[in-house]
Amino acid sequence: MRALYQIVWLPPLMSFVLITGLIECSIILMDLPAYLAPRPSAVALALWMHAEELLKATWHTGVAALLGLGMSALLGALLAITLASHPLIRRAFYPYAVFFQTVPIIAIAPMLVIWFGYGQGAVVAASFIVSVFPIIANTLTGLLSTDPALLDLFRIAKASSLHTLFKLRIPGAIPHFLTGLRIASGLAVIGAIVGEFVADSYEDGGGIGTAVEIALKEQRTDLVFAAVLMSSLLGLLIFWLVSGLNLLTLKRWHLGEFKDS
Amino acid sequence: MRALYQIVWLPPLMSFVLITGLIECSIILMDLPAYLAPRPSAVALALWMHAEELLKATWHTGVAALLGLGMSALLGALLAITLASHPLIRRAFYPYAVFFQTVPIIAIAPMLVIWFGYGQGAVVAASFIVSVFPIIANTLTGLLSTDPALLDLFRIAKASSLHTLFKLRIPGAIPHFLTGLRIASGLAVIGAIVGEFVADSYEDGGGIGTAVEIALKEQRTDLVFAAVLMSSLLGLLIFWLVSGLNLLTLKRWHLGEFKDS
Amino acid sequence: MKHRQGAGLKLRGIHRQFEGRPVLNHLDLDIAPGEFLAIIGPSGCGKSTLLRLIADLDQPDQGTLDQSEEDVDVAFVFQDPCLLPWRSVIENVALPLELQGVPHHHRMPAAEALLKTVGLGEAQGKFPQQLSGGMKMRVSLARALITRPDLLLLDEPFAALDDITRHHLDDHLQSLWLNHPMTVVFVTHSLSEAVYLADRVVLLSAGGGDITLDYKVPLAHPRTPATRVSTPFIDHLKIVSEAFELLARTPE
Amino acid sequence: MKHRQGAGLKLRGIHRQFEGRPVLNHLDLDIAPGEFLAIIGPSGCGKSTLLRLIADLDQPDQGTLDQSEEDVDVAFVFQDPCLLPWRSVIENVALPLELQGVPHHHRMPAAEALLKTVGLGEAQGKFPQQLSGGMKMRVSLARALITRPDLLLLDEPFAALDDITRHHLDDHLQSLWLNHPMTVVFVTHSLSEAVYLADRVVLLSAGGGDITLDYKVPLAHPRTPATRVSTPFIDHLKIVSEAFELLARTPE
Amino acid sequence: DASDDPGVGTPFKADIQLNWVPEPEFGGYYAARDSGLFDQEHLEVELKPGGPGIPTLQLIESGQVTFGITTADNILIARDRGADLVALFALYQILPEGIMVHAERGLGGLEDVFKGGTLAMEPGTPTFKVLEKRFGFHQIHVVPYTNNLAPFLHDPLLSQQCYVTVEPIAAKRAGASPQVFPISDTGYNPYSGVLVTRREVLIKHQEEVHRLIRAVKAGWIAYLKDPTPANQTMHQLNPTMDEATFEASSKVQTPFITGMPATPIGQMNLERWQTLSGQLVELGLIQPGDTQSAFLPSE
Ligand SMILES: Nc1ncnc2c1ncn2[C@@H]1O[C@H](COP(=O)(O)OP(=O)(O)OP(=O)(O)O)[C@@H](O)[C@H]1O
Ligand SMILES: Nc1ncnc2c1ncn2[C@@H]1O[C@H](COP(=O)(O)OP(=O)(O)OP(=O)(O)O)[C@@H](O)[C@H]1O
Ligand SMILES: [Mg+2]
Ligand SMILES: [Mg+2]
Repeated sequence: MRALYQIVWLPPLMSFVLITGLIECSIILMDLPAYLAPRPSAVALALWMHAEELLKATWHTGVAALLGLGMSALLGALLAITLASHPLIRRAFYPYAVFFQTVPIIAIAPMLVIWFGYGQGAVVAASFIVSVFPIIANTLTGLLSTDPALLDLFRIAKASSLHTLFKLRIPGAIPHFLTGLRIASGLAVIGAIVGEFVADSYEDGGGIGTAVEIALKEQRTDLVFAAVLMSSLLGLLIFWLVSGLNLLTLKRWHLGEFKDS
Repeated sequence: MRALYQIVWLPPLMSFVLITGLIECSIILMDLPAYLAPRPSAVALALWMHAEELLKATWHTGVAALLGLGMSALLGALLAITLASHPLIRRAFYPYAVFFQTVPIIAIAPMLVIWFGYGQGAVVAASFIVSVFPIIANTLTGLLSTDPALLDLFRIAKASSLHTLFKLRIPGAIPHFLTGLRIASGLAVIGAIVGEFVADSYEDGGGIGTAVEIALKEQRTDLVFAAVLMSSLLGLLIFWLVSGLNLLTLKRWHLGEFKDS
Repeated sequence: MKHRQGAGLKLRGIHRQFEGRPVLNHLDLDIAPGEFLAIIGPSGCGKSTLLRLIADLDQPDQGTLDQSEEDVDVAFVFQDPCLLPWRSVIENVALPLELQGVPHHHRMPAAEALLKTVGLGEAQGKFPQQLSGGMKMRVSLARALITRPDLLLLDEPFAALDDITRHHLDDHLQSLWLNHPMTVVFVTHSLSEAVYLADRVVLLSAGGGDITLDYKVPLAHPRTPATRVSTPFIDHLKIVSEAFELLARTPE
Repeated sequence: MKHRQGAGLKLRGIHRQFEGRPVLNHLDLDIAPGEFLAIIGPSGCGKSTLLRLIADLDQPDQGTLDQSEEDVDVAFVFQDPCLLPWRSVIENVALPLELQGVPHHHRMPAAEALLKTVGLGEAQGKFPQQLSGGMKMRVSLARALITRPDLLLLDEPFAALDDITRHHLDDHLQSLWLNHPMTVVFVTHSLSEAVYLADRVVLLSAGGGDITLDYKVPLAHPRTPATRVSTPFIDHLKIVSEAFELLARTPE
Repeated sequence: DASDDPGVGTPFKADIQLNWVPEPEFGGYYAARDSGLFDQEHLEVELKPGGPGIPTLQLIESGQVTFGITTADNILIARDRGADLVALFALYQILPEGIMVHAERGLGGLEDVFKGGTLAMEPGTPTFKVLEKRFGFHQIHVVPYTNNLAPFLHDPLLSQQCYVTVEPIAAKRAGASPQVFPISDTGYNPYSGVLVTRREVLIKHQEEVHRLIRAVKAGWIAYLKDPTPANQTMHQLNPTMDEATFEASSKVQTPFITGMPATPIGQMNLERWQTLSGQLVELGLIQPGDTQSAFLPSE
């Protein structure tokens, strides 16, 4: 017989019910005004009333976030490999990766818009910029922490640096890369939302960012939270996707990570 | 004799001079309008003219980011330890860590302001919220990927779970924690800036985020970029601080990482 | 200090398989309290697997494993040294005492003394990655001995050592066992070491996972370097060797 | 295929120290092309360090190391198995050929054949963490042999094996060396194995880091199981053993 | 009656939360402060500069500040949510917001703007909805506005929202020739730069509030006469805006303050509040409600 808690979705569901119940009660008891903290039930109602638009917005944002994450995975890994290739390159250019991470999207919004046009392109770019750094940093750590004994083995076999890279460093860095990807998955969503704040086109309804912005302006706190909830669910979904990928890839050789989930 | 490139600050400086030079020339040659990409020299001028305010703003943001990062390190590590303690807890509550990461600060800005007051408090909270997840995720990975052979050793010695935690899992997770901290360092800065966008008090001059937003509204692109530059330098500074900590702690037992820098 | 004879063990019908291939095949084995048992067998025959089952690190697919006493203090010397890389040699050795709550000023001298007996008195401040292979194994041995366990499980502890050091540690282990009675299960691939140390030598078969030979070595303890060149020892060794060779020649 | 005699080596005044303590102390050593040299010595005396210097994995603090030929193909069996955890056994063995650009359909049969000779024909699809300690070392040995190197460096390759398997692999290594001439430097802590295999046995002193004994074993190759029980063999072994024991008794 | 004798007792303490950093739209307040008009009314007023994302309404509602500046439509929306706010003084008789286009396009009016090109605008605001309702966004590409002129300067077919006091001046300086169509042309013309407080405050401190309004009014009259001293003060506080911009901007805003036809400074009337309320109801932003109590009629 399977223990109840082993059913994957049960524990988060239970804690969700518990937490929202607690919030609902405390808001009622403390008599907090709705514009401050809307009651979960009000949020649920807003979610229900605006389900169609919110789902469309989530889809819109989700596509952009996945594209951004995909670019981050690809370019982030490539950048990490480039940085790993020589200490000189690493010293000279790693700071720019940090730079990328600390630049506020709003400050470079016009550039995004002028290069990629309003709409999906700029949103994906924002998602990429926000999510790429953890992938670079984690992959780089992985590439640089190859077991020295295995490096010796490759040196003795007179392996070319390309071979050492592809047959040793990269396979060894995959677990690190995947941790980076997990961190990046949430950032890709938030990046897409921020991108929508600054560069989305409203014609096709827009994404979660647009929905949040409109709800904020209309002082509809319940709708704001409903949209935030959707963004979090989207983040979770992508996170779970990535974690699934993780399990699939690491089953064979990575030690204990998440072996229970 | 030390090779030139081994001097830590030389390669980034050289690449910086190179890159800004290239940008300056191409802007001049292609006759790009200033509104699109201000010339590095214009940015430098703005930096010089507003040095005092910008430095004050950077200090303001830096303090908030360091406080946020400190809280992330502390609470993130504690949360990761809690999550690592049991699969049930992990399943039930890890999703909320992801939630934290995907919530747009702007949407919860009013709450931050009400809870933490307008100004530093809310900004630190934003910095914390944005930077905590990589620490949780990386530390958790570290805590869960303890060498099974060492776990066997502790089981045989009938070690209590507290002992296993403090004498095995946690020391083993330190390299992962520090990678998380490195990723978080940039995020703490951007979190503080975003926090300032939505909740900073202008009374004491405000931080970089405030400076960016004001410069944007006043249509001073050169100042916007000067402020962004300061934020990036701040990010780098904190990143280097954290990396230094890394080297210090890992010198003894972590394999090859950054052994050259 | 404990006044035990060591822990006894009763294995009944122990079966363990990996990916459908049985490694231990309905094995029965009794280990008496205080016995010194050597387990030998070809590489990959299941010696480490058996030791892990005894240590409760792995569960059999079938069969039962009973201990004669409750709350047995077990120590294990793994085939790999398994040292904590962030702890110095002496801190690694003192670890089991630390886990039992023994205070610093008691456990450190004990660890230091043990390190001397394994010939590493001068390496106590080093870190594992600064040690040679044999030195690591000796640290691991010292760590296992420090708690004076009731049941000591050793998985080829001396494999990485030269003969001289090995003989020295053989004798050290024997005197420890004689002075502080405990049950020892000793996996080795050196037949002469098995015969030299053990009350009883058990030969596991490859593939089958059965006991091929269960041989009581009727030599009195303590055994000394002179024992190694005595005729009775050489005769016993011959019997074990021949059984082993026969087993190795038999196709699986 | 190469038609070499193997690579010769000339070590002059090799000095290597860790944290101020010399491990190798101005060592001179000539290794002739095609020679089978065994290096023995107490645990921690610097055998692995010497091998790493020869393999160019480490640089001496002083002294020079010359190879008789350019572009020598070196293989190394480390003291730890050093397998890539994400590759199956056969892929691990085929790795050196893969790095030399040998196509898949050539390298896989070669790897399979070698795995059979080390007794792991059936384990080729397994992953390293599914293997026993001795099996891992045998995979590592097969990997080193697959390129038929000019210079083969082995650091206690058979330490984790039982005597029977060990003798079998000793003979396999010998026949390989006889048929495909190469220089072999073989670190072992089994004196009898050293005498059985080597043209020449070199005994390193502990602490001092000098050569205490450099003994030419005047037995013809190939040596066979019968050699092990022959009087000349036992006599040579006695000489080496006595030198070793004397060294071990001498305080550093 | 103490209120008739403002020189007695400790002065009444009041803080006014501005909704942005010091700029000409707050000139009258700084003028009042610097030329002692608040002191004369025996008031101790603290002007709190705002900044990015300042939640003025929430700060007033939660009592963290006594007074604040916002727009009339925000006040009605907040009241609809249950916050009992009262408008005290309205600076701009005409909404100083507009749609800025490139003059080269030769557009004749707001309706032409929506026939093509791109419109950069913050979504969700009442203005946004008014324009959408009135003109429809079918032919125009609507995108966010992030307070940056670059897209406008880059794209000759891009129109954008603007404050008449800010963006057109900057666009001109950047070499473009902007043309502005005021939003008020649509008939949507809420008061803005409105001084607001909670009813509670008004009830408790009626006299003090009236004194404050008097001082503010006097401050604005002084500022309109000579903006330079207050502009200098504000430039000290907000060096990002240079002095020339301060001057240009204060000149531009004057007609929006005085109104067409000229109206006494700060005055509000019920009719316009009712019109606004009706418009917001129509936009679906509020329920019909009492507008009489939304503002304090001028004395
Ligand atoms: N990286 C290092 N840092 C410090 N000391 C080291 C390092 N590597 C080796 N040593 C020291 O050098 C000495 C010789 O080590 P080495 O590994 O060569 O010994 P060995 O002869 O191979 O021993 P064994 O038979 O046990 O494998 C040891 O005392 C060891 O502590
Ligand atoms: N986790 C595992 N998954 C699959 N097979 C395993 C696993 N662990 C052990 N085996 C298999 O079980 C068999 C016995 O392994 P074990 O480690 O017990 O051998 P051993 O007798 O200790 O050998 P050695 O003397 O070489 O250490 C081997 O064939 C090995 O491949
Ligand atoms: Mg084993
Ligand atoms: Mg060694």
